[in-house]
Amino acid sequence: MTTHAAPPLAQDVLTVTGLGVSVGDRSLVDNLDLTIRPGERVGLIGESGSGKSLTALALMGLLPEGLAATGSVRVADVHHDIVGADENQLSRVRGNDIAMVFQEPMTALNPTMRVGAQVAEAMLIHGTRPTRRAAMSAAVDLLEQVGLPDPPGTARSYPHQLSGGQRQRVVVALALANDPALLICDEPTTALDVTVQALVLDLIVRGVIDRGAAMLFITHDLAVVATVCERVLVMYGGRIVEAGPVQQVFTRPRHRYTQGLLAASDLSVVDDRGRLATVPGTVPAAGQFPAGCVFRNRCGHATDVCASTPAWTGQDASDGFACHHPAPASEVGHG
Amino acid sequence: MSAEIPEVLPTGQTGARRRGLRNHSLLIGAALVCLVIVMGLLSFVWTPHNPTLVNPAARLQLPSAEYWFGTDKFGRDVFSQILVGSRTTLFVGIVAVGVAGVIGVPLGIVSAMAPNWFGELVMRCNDLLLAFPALLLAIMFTAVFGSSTLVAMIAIGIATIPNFARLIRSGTLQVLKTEYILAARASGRGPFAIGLRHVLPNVSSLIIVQASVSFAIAVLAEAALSFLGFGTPPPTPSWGRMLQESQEMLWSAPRLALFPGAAIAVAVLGFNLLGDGLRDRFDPKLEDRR
Amino acid sequence: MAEQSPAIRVRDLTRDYHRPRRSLLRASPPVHALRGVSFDVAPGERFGIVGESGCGKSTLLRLVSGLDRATSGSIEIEGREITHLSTRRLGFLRERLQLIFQDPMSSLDPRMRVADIIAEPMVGLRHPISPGRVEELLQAVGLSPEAATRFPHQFSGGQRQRISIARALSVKPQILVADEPVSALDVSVRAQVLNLIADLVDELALTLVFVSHDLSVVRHVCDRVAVMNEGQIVEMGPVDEVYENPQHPYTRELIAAVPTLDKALAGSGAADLAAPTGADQP
Amino acid sequence: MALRLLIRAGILLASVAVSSVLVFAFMAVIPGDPARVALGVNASEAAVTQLREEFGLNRPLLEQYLEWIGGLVTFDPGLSYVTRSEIGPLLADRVMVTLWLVGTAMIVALLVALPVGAVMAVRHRQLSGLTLSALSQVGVAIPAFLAGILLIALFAVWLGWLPANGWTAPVVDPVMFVKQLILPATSLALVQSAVLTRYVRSAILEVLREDYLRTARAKGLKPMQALVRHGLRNAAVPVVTVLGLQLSTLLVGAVVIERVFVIPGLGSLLLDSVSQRDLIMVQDVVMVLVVAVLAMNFLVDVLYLIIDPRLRAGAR
Amino acid sequence: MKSRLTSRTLALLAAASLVTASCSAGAPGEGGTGTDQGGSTAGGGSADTEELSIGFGAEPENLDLTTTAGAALPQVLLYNIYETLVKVDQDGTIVPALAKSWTVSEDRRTYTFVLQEGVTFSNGDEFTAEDVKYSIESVRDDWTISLKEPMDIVESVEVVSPTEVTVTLSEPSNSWLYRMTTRIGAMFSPDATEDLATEPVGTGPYELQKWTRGDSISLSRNAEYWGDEPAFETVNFKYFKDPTALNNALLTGTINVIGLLESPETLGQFEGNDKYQVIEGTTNGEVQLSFNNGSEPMQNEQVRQAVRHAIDHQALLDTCWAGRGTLIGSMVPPTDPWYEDLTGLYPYDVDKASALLEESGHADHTFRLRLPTRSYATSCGTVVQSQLEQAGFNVTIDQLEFPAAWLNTVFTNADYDMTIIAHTEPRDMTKVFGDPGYYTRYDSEEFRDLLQRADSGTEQEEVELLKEAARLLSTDAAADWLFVLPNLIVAEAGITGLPQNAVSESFDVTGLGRS
Repeated sequence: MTTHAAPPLAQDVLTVTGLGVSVGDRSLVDNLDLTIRPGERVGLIGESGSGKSLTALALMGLLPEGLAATGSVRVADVHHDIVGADENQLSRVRGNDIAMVFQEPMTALNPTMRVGAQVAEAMLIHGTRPTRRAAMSAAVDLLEQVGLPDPPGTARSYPHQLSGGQRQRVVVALALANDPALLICDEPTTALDVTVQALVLDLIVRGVIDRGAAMLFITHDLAVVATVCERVLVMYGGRIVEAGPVQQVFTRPRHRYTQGLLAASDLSVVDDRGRLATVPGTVPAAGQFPAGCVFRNRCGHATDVCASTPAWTGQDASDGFACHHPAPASEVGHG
Repeated sequence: MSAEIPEVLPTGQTGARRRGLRNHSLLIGAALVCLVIVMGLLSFVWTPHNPTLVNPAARLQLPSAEYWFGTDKFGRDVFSQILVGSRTTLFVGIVAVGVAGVIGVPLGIVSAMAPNWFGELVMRCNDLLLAFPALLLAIMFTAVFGSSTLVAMIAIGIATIPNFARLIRSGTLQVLKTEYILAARASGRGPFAIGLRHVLPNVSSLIIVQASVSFAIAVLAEAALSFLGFGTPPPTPSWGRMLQESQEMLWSAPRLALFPGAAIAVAVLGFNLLGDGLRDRFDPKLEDRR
Repeated sequence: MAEQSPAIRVRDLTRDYHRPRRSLLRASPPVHALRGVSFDVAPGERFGIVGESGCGKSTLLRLVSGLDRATSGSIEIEGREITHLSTRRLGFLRERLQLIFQDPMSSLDPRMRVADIIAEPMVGLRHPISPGRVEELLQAVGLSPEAATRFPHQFSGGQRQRISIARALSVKPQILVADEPVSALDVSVRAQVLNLIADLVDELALTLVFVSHDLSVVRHVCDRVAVMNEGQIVEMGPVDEVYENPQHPYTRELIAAVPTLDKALAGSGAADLAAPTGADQP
Repeated sequence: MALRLLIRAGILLASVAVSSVLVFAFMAVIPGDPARVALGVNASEAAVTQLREEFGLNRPLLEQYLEWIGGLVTFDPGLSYVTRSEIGPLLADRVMVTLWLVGTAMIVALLVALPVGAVMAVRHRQLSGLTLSALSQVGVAIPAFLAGILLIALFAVWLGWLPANGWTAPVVDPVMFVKQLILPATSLALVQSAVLTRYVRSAILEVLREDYLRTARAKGLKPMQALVRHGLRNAAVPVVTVLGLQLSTLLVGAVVIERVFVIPGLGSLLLDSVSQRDLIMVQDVVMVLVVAVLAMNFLVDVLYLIIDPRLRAGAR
Repeated sequence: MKSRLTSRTLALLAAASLVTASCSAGAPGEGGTGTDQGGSTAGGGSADTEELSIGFGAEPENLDLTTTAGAALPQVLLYNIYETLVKVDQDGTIVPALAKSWTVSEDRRTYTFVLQEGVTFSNGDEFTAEDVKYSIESVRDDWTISLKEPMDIVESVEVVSPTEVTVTLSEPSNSWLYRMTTRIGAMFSPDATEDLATEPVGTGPYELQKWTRGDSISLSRNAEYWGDEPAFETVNFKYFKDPTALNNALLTGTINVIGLLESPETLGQFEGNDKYQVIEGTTNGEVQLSFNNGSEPMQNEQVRQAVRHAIDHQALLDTCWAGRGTLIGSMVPPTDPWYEDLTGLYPYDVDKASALLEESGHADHTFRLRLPTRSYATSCGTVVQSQLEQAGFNVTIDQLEFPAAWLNTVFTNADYDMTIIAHTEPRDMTKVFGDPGYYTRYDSEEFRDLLQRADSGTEQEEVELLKEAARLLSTDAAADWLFVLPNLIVAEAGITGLPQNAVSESFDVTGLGRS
């Protein structure tokens, strides 16, 4: 599966085919397909334990020890598969072709190194700036671009001297330093206050658009995805259960999970007793999802047939769903 | 909430399996420690020979069916001495760890729960005590109170207090930051009940780990003291003194150093491994990561 | 209702913290976590407090629940002044007011069985514990009685929050204070817990103080809301009024910054959320 | 940062002062009359009285204490009760000897522990890492003096490569100095490095789990590069703490090792002085050891400030 | 109070360190002939007679003979740096040294010494009769150690001429001239008494070169020495607290000679090895199981006898000193003229011991065996305890740190029942049991009378009376004498002039050479 995957189409920034992540014999991410075209902003949405962060790490070749990836991950202008590549190959891709913004700004930066040096380092590693001096001045420019006050001063600061929002800006600057073709954001604003979140989201989106880069945006927040992305993939239990344009998925969800999620997250709609719509049960721990349809133990529509894995319905991986009992196409899941 | 939903999550098997892998040290450590304890208990009811009986006719025998580990220059049975010596070792560890724990643990908890200035003061005293290394303190104590295992071990225990106090204090501070402490206070629990019901159980893993490691250190310290002539006085069998006595025979009867040396190493290794294994087992940081 | 003394009455409350010195010459200026906060919560009311991290809402909550000391000002609970009471004399407060915490992982003592956790306020306040009480409480929050003998780590986040709620209700308080009770929960579980809180508040006719950074949650749960910023209440009023027609610039900024599906589907992008905001505060 | 340093220095001074009182008080309760012991038991009563007079042993304790501490502070500790010679130069000699021994052992231990600990951490699931880990556990379990005895038996007596014991000052005969230093320093370092290795391992394991290391790799650093550039400095904090704590272990180890290898260092001076009841010498040696440990703690604190910028702000 | 309990106490210190003197004064051929070459085996030696290193157990605390007791001090200083008027040879005969000759008056109270000529101190001063007068008088007047007591009977010292001096005693004494061979007979220069503790000045063949405290004392040849030049240019006395370290030092060539081997079990390492020679002789060091005769239960003679019967001396010697050494039955080593084998007085008899103990009524007593922290004491104590317990004694061992704690508890305060200590001072019976205030608390009018008569009687009488005294001591079971320490010297093959028996306090290096 990994070796004879088709070479990526010229216009695709990222082509993921049959990606799986497993620990031992337990599968955490299963048979994931995903294509991102240049300049496209794609959201990957899922609750805790759905495998979305693992997917991001697998795309970067950064899976923790003990976890293994299968399938194929091809990146434009990289002549090897990310899956199975060695560290030398991967280190040339990371930070250069693909960059990543992590969730926790408080811990993502080295506490003992000045932030300017950390940003400059990203450029020096890949030789995109000729000298340390050039890299440092480029770093200051980048800090300015992400809207940090007094960029030269900030460059000399240590992470602990910055607020959470400021640190996340540094992380964004760091990720954008080498104008990557693809930016992966893993819950970049979850730890931030709403007002700060708004700024950072704006910053990321602008940065991506300015560079003509594509983006994979991972979050559990439906509204955030809807705000920054054009296309969305819904992940549950390690699988993509539904994919499509944001408008379509969020207004006419087909998968019962997507439907439930949308309903439960809408706090403006209550029944006659003033109660919110709920998805029953709890999200199982990673790797503890039922076989067959991963959602069937919480699904009101589940039948015996759901014990078998539902096939993908739709024209391609970027538009469709996998459900034995999909909501009717006309049913409006929202509003 | 609907009944068909399993309320209890099976504990993450990942964690369990990984712990299993890592916990070779726990298993081996526990086995070695048990060995030492069993030897000590056994020696109360049975030893092949009287361990302190001097028998010139049987001096320096090689290991045989009668003398499993041979005899020393006094004709005493080495195996019996090793058996009884484990009692000394356990006694040493229990006294030292007991002194350190009984004083250090409450001190750590109180210093964390008390007003800041008090905690700081306790910690400064702690640092001060830390400046008196265990062996130094033991030598000074034996100089004052005469040499006996008990005195030396109390000294070592006192020198170990800071280790406990410091660790337990930081553990307690961690616990105090949690919301269940707030919840307990909101439930009307007083500081004493919080210390006893919430803090103590939650730092118990730290205590056990520290106790295990300190035990090993105490055993080593007793050996060093005996070597210098400040430790367990004869005729009580002690591995440290056996080692010291065997030194002049190292050339002619190296086995006399081998057995007590190995016994010390086994005991220290056992307690260290046990401590390490327990730490891995208890450390939530190791469990939650995937 | 007018004659009744308010469930909670806070007047001109301030709380300063001292930071460690950074300089030999000057003492570090105190941090004003609360500066002159006043409000009333009527019996049976659902009162929301909204604000971003560091706005003082947690401090306020701790003061109101008698877990911290005010620098100045007064707090009355059901007409009784608690500001200067010693910890030992706060028993009545504990009887009347109980808490639900934010972090379902850290709010339950991992070394205690669920039954003991739930019974703890009864033990702490020396209530007689009738045999079926714990099971009754478990049932009330939608957990099966078998849960009593288990340990917290055997439950998921949502279930832990249920345990937390059961604990708070065990001494039959009149006032329930919830500190971000759903912010750490998965979206699909959040609605369950919110429904549970709403049901219990109705059923038991509780006064609810609900603290959150999530405006939509507060809007759903509460009747009245106070918006806090930098240790002060900048705006207070019925939820719909505040949300539909915010008066204070900060409130406006806050509401504008919240992404919602509706706005997004209507074509609002990240730039629109950020538009009214200046630089983020350090 | 300056404030923090000042506070720490203040604490250091206060600790030294308090410990000097403790040491003095402790010595005051040790049985055995120093004058009598100094003269040998069969000395006449008159001679003992005279010596007590001479040493000022019959003056009030406070006065004795002040004179003692005054002597120490001015680096003029006076005469020993027993040897009747100047303590100052002797102490200086002995400190140098122990410093060489402990310093060499510490450096060797570090040189071994840092790479080995790192390998153990990086390969903590592989056979090589586990083997090293097991070896280090065994190393920790062997008393330093036993290691010394075995090393002597092997390298000195059996193979005859190195002298079994003794000490030569480096200025007198550098070659002999090195030869004689090897075995004792190795015995100390063996056990030390085993202990340190374990701490290095866990510090690096800890760091390997940190988010910023992942960030570094996401930037394009190879795992080893990331560890070296971003991990080591952060791993240094716990390792430095342990180094500070281990110094006292090392000093104590030196006491025993000096005995095994017949090295005239502080440790043997301490043991001799204790058994001779050369109280003023014991007091001085103990103070030197205690001050060394306290100073090391202070240094560790300063090192923290250098290593970890977060601490410089003065926040705790 | 105990200013009287002076004298041999020193012996104790000696014992303690277990460093007895060894080499003799008049080693036969006498110094001179620093014979040449001879391949030095181990790495220690460069050019053969340039340097010699001798290993010992205990180091002197300082170098002041006048105020410091201990065996380590005369070991290095006496005969090597300081000389005496007369010396004692291997047979125990007194022979000339700084005194060419001497005469004793009819009433045995006046000694006239004729001094060697052309003798100088190492500071350049000439050695004259004035120095003799000064030295003897200063012992009497200024010395603080208890060993000076025998000098108390000196009535006057008169300078007859620069090379002739007479000493008058207040009463005849057989032991005085003998004592003049010990450290109290050392000759000092009155001009060089400033820094006795660190800079000794004597007339001897060597002078102090360097003292590395805690390690070694180096002596270098005195170029101006009046007598025959010793063979070795430099002699190092190196000190090793630990017997095993001492052995290792010889094995690895750090030293050339072990002055006194304290771990007889290790002799096997050297015996039968061509590289080494082992000399086994005897010393003055009696390893004694001392009883506290002054208080119950050891005041009870039956208890003391029980102890003596309970101990199997041969077995004890075999186990704790590898069978090396000599069994004695009283406080006299075989090298003294009044030695007599008294080992038969209390034969090993457990039943009798038990019976005696039972009779004494002290069977339930717990006996405190308080041992100094010396290896021989610990070792013998282990055996003694085991043997006593088999005879029905309850014995607990306390280890008291040596010297300080043991001296304080046992020696000064006599707070003990039994202890084990080696008395290494020559002819020390007189002191150890002749003074009721001494730690043994032995108080016998009859014994003291015998000693008194022996000292003032003729030589023949002295021998007879001291034999009688020794027998009385043993019969009274004033103590139990475990054995006499052997003089065990191990040296590289080819080292010559090593003494067979240790009869003086000095380890005289002047006679040593290399073949």
